[in-house]
Amino acid sequence: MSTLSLLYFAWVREAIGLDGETIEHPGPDASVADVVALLAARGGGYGQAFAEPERLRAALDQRFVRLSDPLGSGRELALFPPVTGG
Amino acid sequence: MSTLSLLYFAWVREAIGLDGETIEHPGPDASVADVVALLAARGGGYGQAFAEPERLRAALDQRFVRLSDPLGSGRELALFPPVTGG
Amino acid sequence: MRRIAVSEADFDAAAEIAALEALGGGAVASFTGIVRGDDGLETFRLDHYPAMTEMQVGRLMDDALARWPLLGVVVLHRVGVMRPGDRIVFVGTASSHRGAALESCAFLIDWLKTSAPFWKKESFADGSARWVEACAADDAALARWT
Amino acid sequence: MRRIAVSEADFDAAAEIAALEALGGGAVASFTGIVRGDDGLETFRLDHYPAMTEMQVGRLMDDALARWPLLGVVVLHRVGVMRPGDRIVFVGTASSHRGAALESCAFLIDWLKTSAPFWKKESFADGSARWVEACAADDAALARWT
Repeated sequence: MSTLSLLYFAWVREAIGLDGETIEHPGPDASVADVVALLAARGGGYGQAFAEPERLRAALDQRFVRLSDPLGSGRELALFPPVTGG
Repeated sequence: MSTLSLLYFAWVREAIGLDGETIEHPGPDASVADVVALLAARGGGYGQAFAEPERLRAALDQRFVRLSDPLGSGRELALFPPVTGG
Repeated sequence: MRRIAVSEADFDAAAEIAALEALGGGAVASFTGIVRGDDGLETFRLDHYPAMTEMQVGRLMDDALARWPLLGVVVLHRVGVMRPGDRIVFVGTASSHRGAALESCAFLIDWLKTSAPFWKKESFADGSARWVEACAADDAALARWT
Repeated sequence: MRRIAVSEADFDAAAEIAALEALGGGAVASFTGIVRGDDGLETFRLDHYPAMTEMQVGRLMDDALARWPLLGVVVLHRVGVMRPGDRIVFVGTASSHRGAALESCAFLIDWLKTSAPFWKKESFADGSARWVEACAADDAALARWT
């Protein structure tokens, strides 16, 4: 069984209270948005962090992706607000 | 009698062997080119420095001017090759 | 010379510039970003995605090196907690061509300021704190390079 | 902060940058030009028209201050005899906007490198010497700003 590492940043991290975690990989055809929906369904801090997917951005294996993109063979998914730069 | 200060730079200075000099002002309607012709007529280093007016540039009272521009009330005329910057 | 550092430690911009000057290119451009104390800002925290930052900055440097004839390129970025007046970012470039040095410096800082995976949280003298929202003007700056 | 110096003496770029950083603007851009040792260059003499340089650089700084929101602008230029590796010119700008700092720095250096009343005479290891000819590429760089 393959896994997917999740990383959270900024207010996503604060709402959930975790830097990251590892979940069962939902398969290569699942999209980033599918993972977001799955996490939102947990409720609590997750529900709060992921309630408005349009406020979220993502990176798969350290490259920016769209929420509609499939996970493919990606192993590290980061979810965060739009970056504000340095 | 009013005067005109002349300043020479770069190879113009080297050819003439002077940093500058003061001449009788040729009048407001005389052009920079008229002064160049007058100096070229002296021959020697002057003849050499001013033989090809198209190789010269000028500044009147510390502003770039064209050789066809009149001296007007200008009091300091600099003659030099095209600037090469810093 | 190709150097990237993302660290909580302060850096010495003068030493970086001196190293770039010593490369013999004739043209060194630099940009230093400093934390501003606007609106009573007291401290400032930069959250970041370390592995992604280093990988993306590395790729961006490769882009810059392919695009301009550069002899050296340095990117330093602080993360963690900073205060107004602290240096936060440094970009320095060296080339034989002043245009190449200046443009590549602007290219790198535009990317860092708009697209690097950093998130700012500001804390104010009145005790309030907020995550900074992304800025549309920055996207316009980046569009110059594409 | 508005500073111009044209002098035979070397300058301390690091001290200038530190002063610009202290202005509180958040963005400091700089450019340093160094004498290159191409083609066996041994020494290099910069002839100049001192009164005109200072007046024109002053006017150019006024243009830059009118065009961009700058907190500080510094132009330092060496004249006289220099050797490869010597710093010849420094331009530094400070602003609250990184674009303003970067663009005004490029604007000032482009003018200095193309239109300032300077003339270069190069002396080579083989004993030859020549006045440098004006360069058309520089005119293209300047055309960006008009």
